[in-house]
Amino acid sequence: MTIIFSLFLLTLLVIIAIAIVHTRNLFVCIALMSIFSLLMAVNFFTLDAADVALTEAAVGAGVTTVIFLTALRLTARREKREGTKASLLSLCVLGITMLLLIYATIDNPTLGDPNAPVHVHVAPYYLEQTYELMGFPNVVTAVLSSFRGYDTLGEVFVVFAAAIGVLFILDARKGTGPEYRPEQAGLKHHLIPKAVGGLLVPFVMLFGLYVQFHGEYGPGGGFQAGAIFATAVILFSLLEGEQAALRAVPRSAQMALVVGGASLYGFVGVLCLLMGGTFLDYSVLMQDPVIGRQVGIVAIEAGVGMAVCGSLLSIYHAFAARHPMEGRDESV
Amino acid sequence: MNLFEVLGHYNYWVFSILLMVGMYAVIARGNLIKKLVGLSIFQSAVFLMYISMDKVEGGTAPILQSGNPGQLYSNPLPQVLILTAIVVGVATLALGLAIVVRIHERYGTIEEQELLNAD
Amino acid sequence: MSMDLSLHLPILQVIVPLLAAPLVVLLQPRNLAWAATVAVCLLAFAIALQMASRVLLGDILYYEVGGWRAPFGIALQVDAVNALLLVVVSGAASLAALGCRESLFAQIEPRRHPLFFAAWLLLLAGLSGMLVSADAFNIFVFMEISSLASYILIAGGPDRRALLAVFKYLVMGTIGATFYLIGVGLIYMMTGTLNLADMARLVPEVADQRPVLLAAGFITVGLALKAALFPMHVWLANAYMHAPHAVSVFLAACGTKVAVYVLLRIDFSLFQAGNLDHSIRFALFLMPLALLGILVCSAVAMFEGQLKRMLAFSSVAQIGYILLGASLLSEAGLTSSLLHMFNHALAKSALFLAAACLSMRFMDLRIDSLAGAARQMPVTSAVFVLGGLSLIGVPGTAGFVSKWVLITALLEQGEQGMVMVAIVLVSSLMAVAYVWRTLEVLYFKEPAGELKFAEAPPLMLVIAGSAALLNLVFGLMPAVPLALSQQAAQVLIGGAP
Amino acid sequence: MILVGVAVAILTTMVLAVIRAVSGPSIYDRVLAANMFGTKTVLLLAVVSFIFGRTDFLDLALAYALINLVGVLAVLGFFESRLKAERGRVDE
Repeated sequence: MTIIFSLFLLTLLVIIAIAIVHTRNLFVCIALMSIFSLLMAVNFFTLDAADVALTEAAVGAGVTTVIFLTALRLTARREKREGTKASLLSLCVLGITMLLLIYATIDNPTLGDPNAPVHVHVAPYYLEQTYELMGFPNVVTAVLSSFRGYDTLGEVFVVFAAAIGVLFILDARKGTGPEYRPEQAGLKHHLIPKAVGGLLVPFVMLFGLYVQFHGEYGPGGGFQAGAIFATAVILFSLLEGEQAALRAVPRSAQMALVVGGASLYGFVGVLCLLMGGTFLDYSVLMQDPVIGRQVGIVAIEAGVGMAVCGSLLSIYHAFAARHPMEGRDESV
Repeated sequence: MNLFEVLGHYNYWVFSILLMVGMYAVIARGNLIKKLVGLSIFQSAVFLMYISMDKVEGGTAPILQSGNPGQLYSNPLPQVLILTAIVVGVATLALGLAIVVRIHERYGTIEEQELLNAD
Repeated sequence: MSMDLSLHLPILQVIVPLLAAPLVVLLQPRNLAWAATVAVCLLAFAIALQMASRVLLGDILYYEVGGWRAPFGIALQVDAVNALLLVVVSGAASLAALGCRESLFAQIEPRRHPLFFAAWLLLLAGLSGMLVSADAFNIFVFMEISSLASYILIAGGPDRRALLAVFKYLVMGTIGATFYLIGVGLIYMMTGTLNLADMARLVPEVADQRPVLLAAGFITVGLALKAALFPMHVWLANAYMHAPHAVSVFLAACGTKVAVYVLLRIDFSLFQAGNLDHSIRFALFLMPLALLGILVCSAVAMFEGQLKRMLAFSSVAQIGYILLGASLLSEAGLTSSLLHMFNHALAKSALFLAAACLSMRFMDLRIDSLAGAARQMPVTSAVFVLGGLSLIGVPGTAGFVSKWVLITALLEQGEQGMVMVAIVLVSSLMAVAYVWRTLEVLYFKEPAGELKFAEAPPLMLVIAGSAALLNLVFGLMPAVPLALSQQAAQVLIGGAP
Repeated sequence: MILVGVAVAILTTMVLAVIRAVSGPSIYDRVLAANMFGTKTVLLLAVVSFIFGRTDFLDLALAYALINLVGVLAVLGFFESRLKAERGRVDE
């Protein structure tokens, strides 16, 4: 069953990918990218990766598409005709590489084989121990935030790096940009976006809260919740305009979220260290190690949510609030 | 090798194809945004490879069901890794786009050939 | 509630700069962000020295993050192989931040300082994280932190070409990191674990299967891209050239070496342990590229008109020396390789610091335009002389020691080794040529007009001077780094990760 | 069984949407196709979670529906700002 679904969806995926590379219109390319992301997410879902599917949808199809579009507004819409000289040669080389790769995967374990090495070593420990050690059923959340919590700390700092990088490169940290501009007025003067969209903003936020706090029991967690929260604010900004969104969540608040979220995660880790455990060993936080872990996980998930939400928002606004003529080189 | 085994490797074939399609866009296309799009297809291919590993036939998503003691679950570990990798991908993409926007502002173009001629 | 911080040194090495980064973002006033950064870098340096001293006594520092046993959680490990590099990385971060203060203030607008220095700390944390980690996927995460941070830092360069350079670096860096990720995924697929020691235990059972071979290929190529091994070095020259001078100092000293370290660690402990075929493939892949890189990039450096680009090409050639030593697969070869990482960092940071000093007085750093600078800037020029001598490998400098060890290792290889010795000697002559070309302009060429300016600011001179003197110190007393490198080579050859 | 039938029907419409999205010809067609594809994804997800017997994953479908709307609005906003920018240029 899974295999038939996959067969079908994966073939569509390849078709879309080729179409993406083929099209010259960058706008179409972005639209197709969002289809690509959705397809990828459905694939993840059929392969039992519910958490990843949620992330891919929220981040890949949602936020990435929006950021791409805002960046596209600041650059060119069409790709020029000529490719680089090497295109035919590289096509051949890559084609051969692809065949070699396919040949090399023959030894891979078959999809779904329960005796594959990945299913007999390490992973069973997580599946068997999670409930006992953490007291909640979502093993992905357990691995993410505790067994491999150090990776997740790194991930939060990757997002942090992206946020400060975009702000640094676009030099967009201060103020709300130049004076009010009509093209940033938003879509609120159109009836349908106003009626539907306006209603939705609080519900998206509510859903974000649900994903944040239900992450131990169902798919979700800080990362997805942060992305959904950011989506809600982006929705607001699309409807009401950049200025209104920046008044609601000013840049300083975004920065506070980023810094606060990353620091909260680090603080929990250091606290564990000070209380006699190793870094990020939440079990020392409380008398009962299981409750200690739960407290630690809720705290760091909150940190992840804050940092991700703040970062995505500051990245979005750095692009969206920028005027197409801002920062032009005089010589051009 | 029976049909089932061949189909069981289809995911990895698609991984190889997507990897190379993305790579092609990065190498052969002159538009910088197109290169970033290619890069993100390239990374998605890897996500697919990891997630394909996690599936157990007859298993379900690794969120334990209390009423179902004999239930098989798919492997949570690749999923955790890919959650991280997706974030890394978005972060790189955002940074890349910021650089492209600055390049457009300072050169007036984002076509590789024109950029090389500009300096 | 008693706690012993010395037990936590490996994690502190990473989290001190990592967690300081968001706090630095908040520091607005002019000097504060810089001062905090320097303080954190120096603290990291002290931690690295402390760990190196313990490793020298034979300790291996092991740490389990989150309290989870090794294959289930993420473990950190500091032994001889990475202890020396940790010193290099944190030392380079401190030297560059401290020694390029004025240059940084001239090149980066004050309002952008907090973000810039946060990225600086992230780069330090990312590189340290890659070094201490004993988990294949965790290395990827920290690799990405360090990559993103270095893109940000390079994009701070004032010239618009910095943007093009950093875009190229971003694309190639991402491909490199993704290749590494694919390789890790394939090994995970065949072994079910991500812990390096656990992988080393399980890989030999499946070593002849195609996914593992493929993994070795992906990891080697991906990390070679990151390490700027010839011919995958095209991103490096312009990135170093257009980066702010302080960033050039930092990256030139340690940026690519950490990737080389990961390559050596994974290759020797996972694939080569007990697998002769793989060792031969590894040598066959790296040796020709290393030799070609040494020759071609030294030649390019000879004809390069820009000072920083010249130094960048010389760096690619030096990566060649490092990998040539490793491709010999012998203890002596590996010793030379690890020692050269240390010594080259000393030489290159002195040279780039001298370049930063020169940039305080010269608008651009074309070599021709530096005519007669030595009269006005005697200390800076002297630093350049010392750094250059060490780069060439003149006896008495640090560069000599590692080249000597390398040549000894090559001679062990018999006739084939003689050819390689010849190549090393030729390229050293080329180094003489390109260093001399700059010295001639600095000392003997008449300036176009009358030069009326003073030396570089005192803090920069002091730091550049001490970096240069370190080349002499470790040239005359190489015992400590040599001992650590030998210990490290034994660890790698022994196959224990 | 009926669920599988529904899934097949949805997959068919997804293919149709993809054909429109890939072949165009106008941008309007493609955007509409992308939007329709998003809607189908939501439905497919809901059906698949019934087939797999994990109805607790229905909230995923909810998330997709919300996100799909944001994508469409972003596209609209993109066109509107383009339009205004072009009109502004004519006025000058």
